[in-house]
Formats: sequence, C-alpha cells, structure tokens
Amino acid sequence: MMGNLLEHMGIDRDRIHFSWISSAEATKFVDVVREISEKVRALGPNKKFVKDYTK
Amino acid sequence: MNFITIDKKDWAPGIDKSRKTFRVYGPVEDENGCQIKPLAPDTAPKMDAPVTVMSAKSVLFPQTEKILTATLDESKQDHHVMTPVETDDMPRVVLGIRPYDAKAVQLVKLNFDNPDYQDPYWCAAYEATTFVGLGVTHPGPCDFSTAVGCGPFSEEGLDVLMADMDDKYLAKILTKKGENWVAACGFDTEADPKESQVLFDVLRKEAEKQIQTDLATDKLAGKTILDLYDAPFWDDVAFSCINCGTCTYVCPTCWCFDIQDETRHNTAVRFRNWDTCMSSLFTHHASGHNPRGTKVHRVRQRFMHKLKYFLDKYDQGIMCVGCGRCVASCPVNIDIREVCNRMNDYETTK
Amino acid sequence: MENPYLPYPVRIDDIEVATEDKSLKTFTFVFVNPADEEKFAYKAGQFAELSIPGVGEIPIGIASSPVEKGFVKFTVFRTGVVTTHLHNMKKGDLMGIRGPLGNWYPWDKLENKNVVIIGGGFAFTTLRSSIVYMLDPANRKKFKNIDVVYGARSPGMLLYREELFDWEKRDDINMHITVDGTDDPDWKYHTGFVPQVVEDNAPVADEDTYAIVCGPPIMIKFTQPALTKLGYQPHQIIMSLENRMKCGIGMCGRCNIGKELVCKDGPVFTLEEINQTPKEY
Amino acid sequence: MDTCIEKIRAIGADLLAKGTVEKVIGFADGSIPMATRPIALTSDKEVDKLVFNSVCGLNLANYVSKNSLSSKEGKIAVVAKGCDARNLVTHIVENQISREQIYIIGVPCTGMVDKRKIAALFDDEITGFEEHGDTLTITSASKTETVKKADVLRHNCRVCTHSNPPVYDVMAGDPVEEQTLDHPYEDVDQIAAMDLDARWAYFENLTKNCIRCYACRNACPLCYCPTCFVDESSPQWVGKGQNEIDVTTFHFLRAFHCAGRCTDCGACVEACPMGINVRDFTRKLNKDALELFGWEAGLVLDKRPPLDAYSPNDPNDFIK
Repeated sequence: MMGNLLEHMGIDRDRIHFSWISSAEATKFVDVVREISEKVRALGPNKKFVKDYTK
Repeated sequence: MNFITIDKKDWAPGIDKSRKTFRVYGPVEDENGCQIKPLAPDTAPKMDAPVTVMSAKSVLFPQTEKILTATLDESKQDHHVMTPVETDDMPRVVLGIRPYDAKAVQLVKLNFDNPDYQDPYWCAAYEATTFVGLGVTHPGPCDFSTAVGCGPFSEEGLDVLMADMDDKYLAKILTKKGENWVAACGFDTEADPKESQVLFDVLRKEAEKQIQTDLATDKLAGKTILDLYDAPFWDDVAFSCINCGTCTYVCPTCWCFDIQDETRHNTAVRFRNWDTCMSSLFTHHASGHNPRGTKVHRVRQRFMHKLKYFLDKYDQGIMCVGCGRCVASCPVNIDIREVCNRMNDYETTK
Repeated sequence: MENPYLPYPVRIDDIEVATEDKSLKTFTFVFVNPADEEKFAYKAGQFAELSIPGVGEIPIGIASSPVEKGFVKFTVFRTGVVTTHLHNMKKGDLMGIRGPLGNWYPWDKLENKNVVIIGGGFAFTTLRSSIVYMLDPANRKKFKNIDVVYGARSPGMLLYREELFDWEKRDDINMHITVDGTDDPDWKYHTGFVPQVVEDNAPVADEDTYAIVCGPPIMIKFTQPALTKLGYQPHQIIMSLENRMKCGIGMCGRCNIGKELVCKDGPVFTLEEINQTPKEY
Repeated sequence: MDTCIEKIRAIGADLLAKGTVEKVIGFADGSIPMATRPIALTSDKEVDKLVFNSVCGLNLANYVSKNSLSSKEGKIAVVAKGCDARNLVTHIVENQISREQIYIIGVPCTGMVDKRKIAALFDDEITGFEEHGDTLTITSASKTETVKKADVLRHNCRVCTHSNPPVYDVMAGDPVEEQTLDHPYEDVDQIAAMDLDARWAYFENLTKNCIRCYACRNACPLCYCPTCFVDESSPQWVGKGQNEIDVTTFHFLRAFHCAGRCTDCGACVEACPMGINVRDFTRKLNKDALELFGWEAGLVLDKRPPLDAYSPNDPNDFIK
C-alpha cells in the first residue's frame, strides 16, 4: 500500500522496490541491490521528494 | 498632501509603476482562499477580499526564515563559523491590509524591537515595509476590533489608510513612508482635507456600529496573575481544544518562534520557524520534564499571555487586535471573546 | 545593528570528563577572535547558548568565573541531540557561543552580606563561577561569611572535586560537602540529602544573610522548608531556574513563567518573585 | 434531526442521572454560525447544551483516546455518528479503550455540510445558519440563500456508506437508509488517471498552503501516538520548516500511518484552516484496503486491521 500511495503521488514505480532477503542470503542481497541500482540509474536523477538545497 | 483620491482605473497602473521601487504584497486568491502574498507581475491585489485566513504578519516574519549559515567544509578557512543571512531591506508595500493587522505589527514590535535586543531580520523588514490599509466598511461577525482599542478604520501602524468609495479610493496619508509610496505610484489627485476627514469619520462610525460585541477587558489589569491562573474555568475552556497551532498561526500578534538547524551537504543552515504554545514540544525539556505538559496548561498559557502577561509586562493593552481569525478558524470553536469575558468577570473567592 | 543570534566562534581547548558516569563533561573554549572575549564580559550566574552549526543550540550556565581570563568553561550533561553531539566533539573543534545571556546573582545586593550557596548534582556550574568570583582576592573582602552546601549522588558525581577539596582546606569559606551515599570508608564529609545538611549546617538567617539555591526541582522543593526553618525570608532566597529556551534573548516566547521570561528576566529570581508567578518550570 | 436531539438529550440525562456513565461527550452550539463545540457533560442538568446538526463535522472518538482516559475513570458516553462509532471500534480493536469503558449513543447521520462550499456562495461573511429538515437557510449582511443540504454535503458524506453506527449501545433515532455506490472512489480514480508528473504536481499543489498547524493530525482519532514522528528529535525524521518536501513528507507519512484504519470521517479536512483536502492521501489507502483486503475500518470488533495481521492470502505481488 505504501508503494501504491507513492506511485499515486507521482513517484515512478521503478524507483520503489520491496524484497524479502534473509540475513543469510548475501548473494541475493547483492543481486537485488545491483538490479535496483541499474534500474534507477537508467531512470536518471529523481526530482521528486528531494529537498531542494538551494532554497 | 493629507488626502488624495485614487480613481480605480488608475489603481492597477499605479501599483505597476511602484514596482520599480517596491515589492508589492496584497490579498491573492487561490483554491485555499485569500492570503496576503507577494503579487506576481501583472496581478492586482484582490481588494474586496474577505478576511484572509492568515494575517499579514508573514510579510515581516516569514513562517520559515533562514537566519545564519556556515560551511562545514574543513578545507575552507571559515568553516563552522556562522554568518548572518543578509537581511531583506528591499522596500515593500502591503496593500489592502485590514487596519487591525497594522496595529498588530505595533504590538509585535514590542517584542522584536526592545531596548535590550533588536531582532535584525524583523526590524529590517519593518523598516522596509509600507502598510497601506483599507478601512473595513462591513466588519464580519467575528470582528471585535472596537472592543480592544482598535477598529475598522484604526490608523495605528498604517502608513496610508484608504476607504472604498465605489469608483475610487479615498486615501489618507499618515506617514512619510506613505507619501513615498503614493509618489512612487504617481497618485497625485489631492482631496479636500476637511471634507475627506468628515467622510472618513462617517464611514468609521458606520462600520463601528456594525460591530456588536460585549467583550470587556476593563477588569483584567486589576487582577493578579495567580488568581487568574488558578481560576476554576480552565479545564472547561480547554476541553474541546485539540492543541493544533491554528489559533497561534492565524493570529497577527503571536510571535513565538523556534530555532532549528539543518545540514545541507556541507552547509549548516539555521532557520527560525513559527512555533506555537499549543504544542507540548514548545516547553518540553530535554530531560523529559515539561512545565506545560497538559493541554490545559497550554490553552491557559495562550490566553494568559494575550490577556494578562502581555498587559502586565508592557502596559499597552491586551495582545489582541480583535481580528477574530482564531475564532473563525478554530476547529473546535474556542472563542477568545468568551474566555476574555470569563477572565474579566472572574472574582476570586479566596 | 548587532545580530543577537550570531555566535562568537570558539575553539574547544580542553574536554574533561567531570563525573564518574561520564554523563558530564567540562568544555573549555577559547575565542577564535580574541576581541570577542571582551564582548563576552559576563557575571557569575549568567548563561550562554552553546551553538553547533548544523546541529543546534543549548542554553548552559557559565561555569568559569569572570575573574578567570583567557577562556570560558561549561559543564554539560549529555541528554538531548545537541549535548550528545557536543560530547562527541574533539579538542580543537570549532563551534560558537552566544551570550552572555540572562541576569546574574545580585552581586551588588550581596555586598557585605553572608552568602550561603546551596547546590545539588550538576546544577553547580554557575555556583562554581560564583564561588571562584567571591574567593578572588580582589573580591573576598566584599562578602562576610561564605557557606557552601553541595551534594551529589556519590563522591564520583561531585563536580569540580579538586577545587571542592581545596576550598575545604581554606578558612575563608565553610564547605559542607555531602553525598547521598557512599561505600568509601575514607569519605570524610557529610552523607545525606542536601535539605537535611542545610538544616543542620547552614547558618541561621539574619537580615544580612542570603541563600543562593540551584539544583534539581526535587532538591529545591525540599530545601525551601529547611531554609524557612532557619529563618530565611522569601526575598533572601535566590534561585536560578531553567526552562526550555531557544533564542535566549526574550523573543521566542517559550520559557516564560507568568510574565517573566526565564532567559531574559531570569534565570535568577528570588523566591519572593517566584511566589508571584505560576510554577511553570 | 430535531427529534434526534431530543433523544440524545434524554439518553444523556438518563445515563448521567442513573450514574451509568461519568460523562457524556457530545456537541454543543458554537459561538458563531456553522460552528459546534465538543463538550463533556457530567450532570443531567446540563443536557440541554447537547445538539446535533449538520455542522458536527469533527469526530468525537478523538476525545476518548486523547483525553487521558485512565482505567480509573468511569464509563464515558459518546454521541457517535457512523464514522465516530467506527473510530470508537478502531480504538477498541487497537486496545486504546475497552468496550466496557464506552457507552455509544449512536446517531443515524444524514451527513455534514461543507462549510467552505456554503461560504463560497457568499461574497461576505455568513451571519446566520438555520436548518429545517433537508433545507438550509444561510444569511449574510447582503443576502439570504436557501439550499438543499444534499447539494452542499461534504465529499466524504456524499460517498459515505456507513451513516449508521455499526456498533452502539443505544440509537438516538431510526437508522437511515445506507446508499450503495457504483463508483465509490471516483476521486481517487481521477487522480490515478493523470500521468506521473501531473500527479506529483497535483499533490504539490494540494499542500502548498499548508501551515503545519497539525490540525488535521490533532483532529484525527487515529493520531494518538504519544510522540508523532514529526515531533521526534532523535532521530529527526522530517524538517520542521515550510520546505515543501518536509510538508509533503508529513502528509504522506501521516496518511500512511492511517492505512487500513481510516474511516474517512473527514475530521482532518474539517479542521484544516486552509481547506486542504488531505483526504486525497488517505482515500487512496482506503481504496487499496478495500480492493486488496476487502477491508473497511471500524465495522467489526473481532477482526484485526489488515496491516496488523498476516494472512497467507495477503497480496504479495509487490515483493520482487
């Protein structure tokens, strides 16, 4: 529901990710982080929900 | 030149002309109602606006204001040394404010500009601001300004007071600042001073007659702080309160603020934000102790501050100009007029 | 226009763990611009805002004394965001100090008077400042008898222990050091709570005797009756209060007790004054 | 609703006179038109102060959880519309109060009016407000308007399908007919139909005038946390100023804390001095709770809210 609300508010679904990873699943953790990083990098910098530091 | 008339068709062009030297504020309408805001180019103030939900205090005292900054970059020579954010000295004019909002500025001034300390940010903004008020010809049901030493045509704190005369404004110029603004707009149609004053007096009396309030403050000064503080009615007054900050934020005379630091990358910024005595955090000690830990404490603080502490401290009347905004906006209808009367009428049995 | 929010830059010159539980540290600051030290001229009993850029400010009583030059000292209890950050800072780090703020103990009024100083726990900082000030050779003759009652939970929780024991040896000040309890068989001072030690050891009041009380609320609450028993009138009992503060200059509005602002009209009040205000501290 | 007022008063007087309850929490007339004030009565002599009309827009369950209701205190009667009662149920389910502590005086509700909608009919301020059945007569200095109540109902009342309290001890009137809606979440769907950036712009615009008075939070019966996340200093989750991202963070997270708990009572919007429709946040969550879990908050006492319980059938396609 949090993901849905964020998406509803205009946040790209591809920037939101939920996974179950056990503390024993180190490789899965690395894979998931890599996958998300690549996906998010492809999307470019996020402009929403980011505090504007110039103000 | 005490009085001038401004033809309404000259009004907007005059304001535009003044933009060369003034930043212009005035009532602006959007989906949340009317507020005093900076006027975007080509927009005229909504002069016939109803009472704005928020007062004009934010022109001098923004809800969030950067006051100091420092770099945290240790390679810089002046790292961790705070420097003031430049004060905003740009001349500005606030158009169409209600007279009580200008009077409120004078009460707030007692706090920000006193013999011991002067708040540089507020004072600079105050110096830079010209207040052009519009007399209130039809005061609303929440207006009780006449009962607290103000009124729909009060001149205190204003630089220009205008009256709406259908196709034109009649303006009374009250200060040098007012003169400068009138000159910047190019308004120069003089009006007969005697006649104009008579007109103002008639309008004022008409308007004052429409304010029906039985608010009395005469006996507040004669009571002791502790008697009023210990009065039995505070639980009752506070019951419905939800401790939101609405009353304090909409109030033109509430000046309390919080100071907060934030770090943005390698820059430290110190802000001040409006704060509210309704919040339990306002007085919460780091130890966990809270001298005003219950909502009854906090509700009592607000009314005691406005109606007694301020009165006793400054001897300038109560800290209320009768705008009625807190009455109109309170979600649970706590009415300062009722509370004031209860305080005024309270006789200790001790 | 002076900007009262602008702190003077200072460097942390020394950090000393002040109590055995490490919850208190004494920080010695040196002004980055020597001229600022003069502007910071203070009297014993005043406080200042310790100001850490990007973190925040905290109002702390000045523990050094006006007669000590070249530095200012503050003893800080670790409790909130700013104090925790401060406890983690290092010697040499830069930060700011804003002040001096508030009023001070009424030194003019106290001239030619007997002064009884009563403190408990870590509320001894401005009292230390006061004692050092009074014991200064230039000032000692201005005051008659000086008595000090100071208590803490245990010997290791006493602040400024070495100074306390030095003062104990002097004959121009009567020290009554006490701890709530100790298992140290060599403890040669009092054991017991401050109010009881006051009742048993503080001088009986005459019109020339004043008591300065600073400590946790519970100690203040129980010391008052002890002083009353000894004949102290409300105007002879001087107290230093604390409340949550932000601006320190009487503008931000949160620290009031009745119409008095603790930061500007206080923090020092007589009991007589406090009796006129709501007890919102 | 007039007969309903009489019944509320009679029930209240009876409960207080017999000592069944220690106090009755209800609405009293306000000091200005279109205002009511929550009150607590302790004597049956005072029951004439109780009113019920179309401007009782706050939620009285809010006065039960936050009024330091200690176990020592006796039973409290609450005048409850459908939504108030649902929030009392939520309180019970969330262990804020026990069923025995509360006496629910159920009121069949015909909806509350949108004060801003009414104010918008006038250029000047409203000086009088009267209600006769389903007709409202509103006056200002310049004119009098007569409108049908149905035309100026609050949005949450227009889409309400639980006007009658689902749980009560006594009803102060005959139940009203519940409506069924073909498109209960049309407002949410309209936002969902916008593209991503338009949605973000919509929510940015929605909260642009927020003054962070927290009236929405404080009027909400669900917001009973001893320390709200926005007030936390260590760690400090969100900045305290008017930065729009901090403001949005507050609204987004507060709404999310109400996920599966919100009864859409509308008290948040009612309380907001700026008239911000903060329900735009919670409505999406309510819709999801219904569609994903078949859940509407506060209807039954014996089921846990969906985010409070695990079921193997919970939708989990969002986990990758």
